[in-house]
Amino acid sequence: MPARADGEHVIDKRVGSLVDAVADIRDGATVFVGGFGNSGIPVELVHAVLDQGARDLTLVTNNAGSGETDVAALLRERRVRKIICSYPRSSGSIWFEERYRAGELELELVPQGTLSERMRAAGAGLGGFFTPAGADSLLAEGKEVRIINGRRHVFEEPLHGDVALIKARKADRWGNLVYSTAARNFGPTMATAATLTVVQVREFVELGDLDPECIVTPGIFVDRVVQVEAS
Amino acid sequence: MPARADGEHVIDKRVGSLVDAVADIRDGATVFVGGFGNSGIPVELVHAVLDQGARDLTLVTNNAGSGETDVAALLRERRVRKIICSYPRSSGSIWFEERYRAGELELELVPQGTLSERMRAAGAGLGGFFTPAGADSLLAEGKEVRIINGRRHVFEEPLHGDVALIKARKADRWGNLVYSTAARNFGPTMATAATLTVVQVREFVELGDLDPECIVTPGIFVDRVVQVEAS
Amino acid sequence: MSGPRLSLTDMARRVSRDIPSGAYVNLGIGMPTLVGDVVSPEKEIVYHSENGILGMGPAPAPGEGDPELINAGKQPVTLVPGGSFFHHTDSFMMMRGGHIDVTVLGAFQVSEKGDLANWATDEVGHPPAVGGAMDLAVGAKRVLVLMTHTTKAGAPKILSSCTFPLTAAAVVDRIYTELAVLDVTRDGLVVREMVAGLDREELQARTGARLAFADDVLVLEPGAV
Amino acid sequence: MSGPRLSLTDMARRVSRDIPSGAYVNLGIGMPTLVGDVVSPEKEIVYHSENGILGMGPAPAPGEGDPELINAGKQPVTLVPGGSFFHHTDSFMMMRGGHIDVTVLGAFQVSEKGDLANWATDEVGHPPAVGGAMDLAVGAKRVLVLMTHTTKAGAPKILSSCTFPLTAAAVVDRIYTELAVLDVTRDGLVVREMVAGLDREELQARTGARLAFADDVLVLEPGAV
Repeated sequence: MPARADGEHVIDKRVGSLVDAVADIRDGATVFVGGFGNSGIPVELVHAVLDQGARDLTLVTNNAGSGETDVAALLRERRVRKIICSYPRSSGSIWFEERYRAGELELELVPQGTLSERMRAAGAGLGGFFTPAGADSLLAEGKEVRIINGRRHVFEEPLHGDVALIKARKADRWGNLVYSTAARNFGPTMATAATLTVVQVREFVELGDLDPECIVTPGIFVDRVVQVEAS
Repeated sequence: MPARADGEHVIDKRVGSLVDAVADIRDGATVFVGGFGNSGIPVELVHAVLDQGARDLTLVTNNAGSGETDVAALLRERRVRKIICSYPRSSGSIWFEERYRAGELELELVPQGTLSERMRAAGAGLGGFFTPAGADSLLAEGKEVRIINGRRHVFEEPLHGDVALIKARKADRWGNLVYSTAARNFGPTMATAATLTVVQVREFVELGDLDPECIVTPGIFVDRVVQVEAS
Repeated sequence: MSGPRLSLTDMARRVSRDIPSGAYVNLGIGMPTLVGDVVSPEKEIVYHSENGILGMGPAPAPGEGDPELINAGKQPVTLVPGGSFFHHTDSFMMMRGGHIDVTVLGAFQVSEKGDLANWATDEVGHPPAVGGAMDLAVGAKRVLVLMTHTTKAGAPKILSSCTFPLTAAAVVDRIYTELAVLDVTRDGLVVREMVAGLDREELQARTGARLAFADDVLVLEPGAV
Repeated sequence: MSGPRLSLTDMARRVSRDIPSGAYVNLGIGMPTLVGDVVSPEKEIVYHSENGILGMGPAPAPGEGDPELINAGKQPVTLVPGGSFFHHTDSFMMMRGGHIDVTVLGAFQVSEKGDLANWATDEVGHPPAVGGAMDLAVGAKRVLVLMTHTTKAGAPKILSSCTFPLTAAAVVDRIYTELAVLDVTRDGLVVREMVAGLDREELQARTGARLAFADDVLVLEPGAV
């Protein structure tokens, strides 16, 4: 399956700019943003979305930003209608708190493991699952609860995204990815569950340079990759 | 968190023999056996179970053995009461066919993805999931069927094992594992879903020699590792 | 059966023309594997194997290769640059989750509604086996069936309703046989292409469902597909 | 509050004695992280962090380390030899799936039935946050709670029923406070150990659930735990 000598018709998911990377994100889109705390956040991609202008977004992300960058900037600029999140409150999450208290932002709070598992279910083509996490809590209100093996479980639905914005360490032109330490976090799961998966990487490598035993996200889950060297 | 100088009280999941590796497997146990076709089968571990003598077993394995070795040998020796399997019939599956036709072997046929996903659900502490695979088929008979997003889904339960027998390429004393090409197949999932996970590996390496970015099965899922050099 | 018909190679070649460059493709065991041999080398296709491979390459030279690097049909294969290995659960995420662009499957029967029967017949006593057929059928973006138009005994395999147990309902997009290429549409089966020298009545006679014909039915010339 | 009490270090040290060598351990954010600092160096403990780390080591030297290698409390950490990285979904498989041997959690309230309330209070207007608390509470093999016996205002935190929203029901195995070590049993709370100089009536008075006392209540000497 060689590439053509003229370089056409081969798989090449690399794009040349952040503008190209976030092109066509529509108003009202559900956007996954990778990262946990300040680890693994695709800061430059989120800022590119800010510049691109999409609004009325539903963000799915573990934290709700802090300070003035990335997710916090989208909140500040009123681009976000709803946030699906496990831990929105943190030191410095001022824009989240501002918008939340003003009633301008809908919050769907999801236990962290359930958040990740719901995205996985979408990526895996499953119709939902029962989990014991949260089944005894307020977060199960309005949801189907079932006793399985003597324990309460709550039914959780798959969570699909229009766009996933994630950060990895290296990619090849097929979009195969490896990550960096704990910055991996939500990236591999988000990549599987969005219609358009966009990745910022520190480094491009040649096809075949990544060890096939160590590729964490196979390129089948990736649509666009952009290089951001300093990230 | 250093190991003690005298070498005691440190985590060491390596065992010195196949006999030790399969010690305490009880009659009536549910035993996962890794492998797909002839790739990734823990042949020596299965033969050790044959020698160990456990009977009335429920085997969970993709294929039902072929020829006279491993799973086929357990069937020949009438150690197996039931097999949970996706593709039992293959060229050379004579002992499966013999026992099945004689009515001596119960067969639970499960779509291959569902087989893997049911084990994953057990390892992940989930109470079950809805899948579209098989929902239109005979294999959904007697199971809960639900229309989700306009599509039929069937409810599938977690599948837990008492013992998992799997094969990997390398391990360290913590039980961290890497695999070899397509021999990985069911190993990583089975390791998560059994009470006792036993692994045969080609090679032991020092703690720290495996790249933390490339470890496929973290040692938390592994109980015993035995070296079988020629495998 | 006598009369005009395509060879297996022609049939595989015809299927291969419908696989776009850049596609992630899973070829079922049996006849569908032939498609991989005839795909244009100008296309870059990423082949998936259910046992945990993306970027599957051709068989190794005799005596070479890794005996554990096999495809779904348990035959030795290789890995191309850019390929990767992953575990079974992740592999079936790809299949069930809509990540495979095209799958080519064999079949015992296909209905006019696109129902697929390719895992079990009505033979009794034969122990059943299902493998990954159901996951693939429900999950691939496009399901192409490559099969003979009738059984060896001449019974139609394309039917108004399948008589064999279903693999999945309403999943088949297109059917390729030695006689024709047929699309499954909301209005039933539409013949898009027919082998040269076959007339419509003859095709209908060999088919167990009512056929419609496209306005511009193309002719498939044996040996020149 | 006056009277005999253990220091935070004593409390952490007491918890650490209940963590066996070889255990896979997840320490909650806040007070529980102190436990990692006082575990006997003779024990080999594998620390898990929800964000995808097994074999988490201590903080790096100032100015060193990887800024993206952080723990659940978002503080920089290191990886020990034998450690590994994995994604969030796999990390929560470990937590929910019963693979973590011991977790040490902080709490707002614990009931005599072992109900845990550690994610939300009854404060209104305060935006909620849950994180991984629920997955960890339902999934760890042993759930140890490390907390002050009462609120700063002196209100009991160990109650017959929690008044704050539950994290999970009937999950707590043992409670460690500055005053006592209590087991949650089928028959309610049993005091196993008490700080030296405290009498049973005083402990009961500071507790919102009926206490039973073990036959051999051990004495915890401040500074010598």
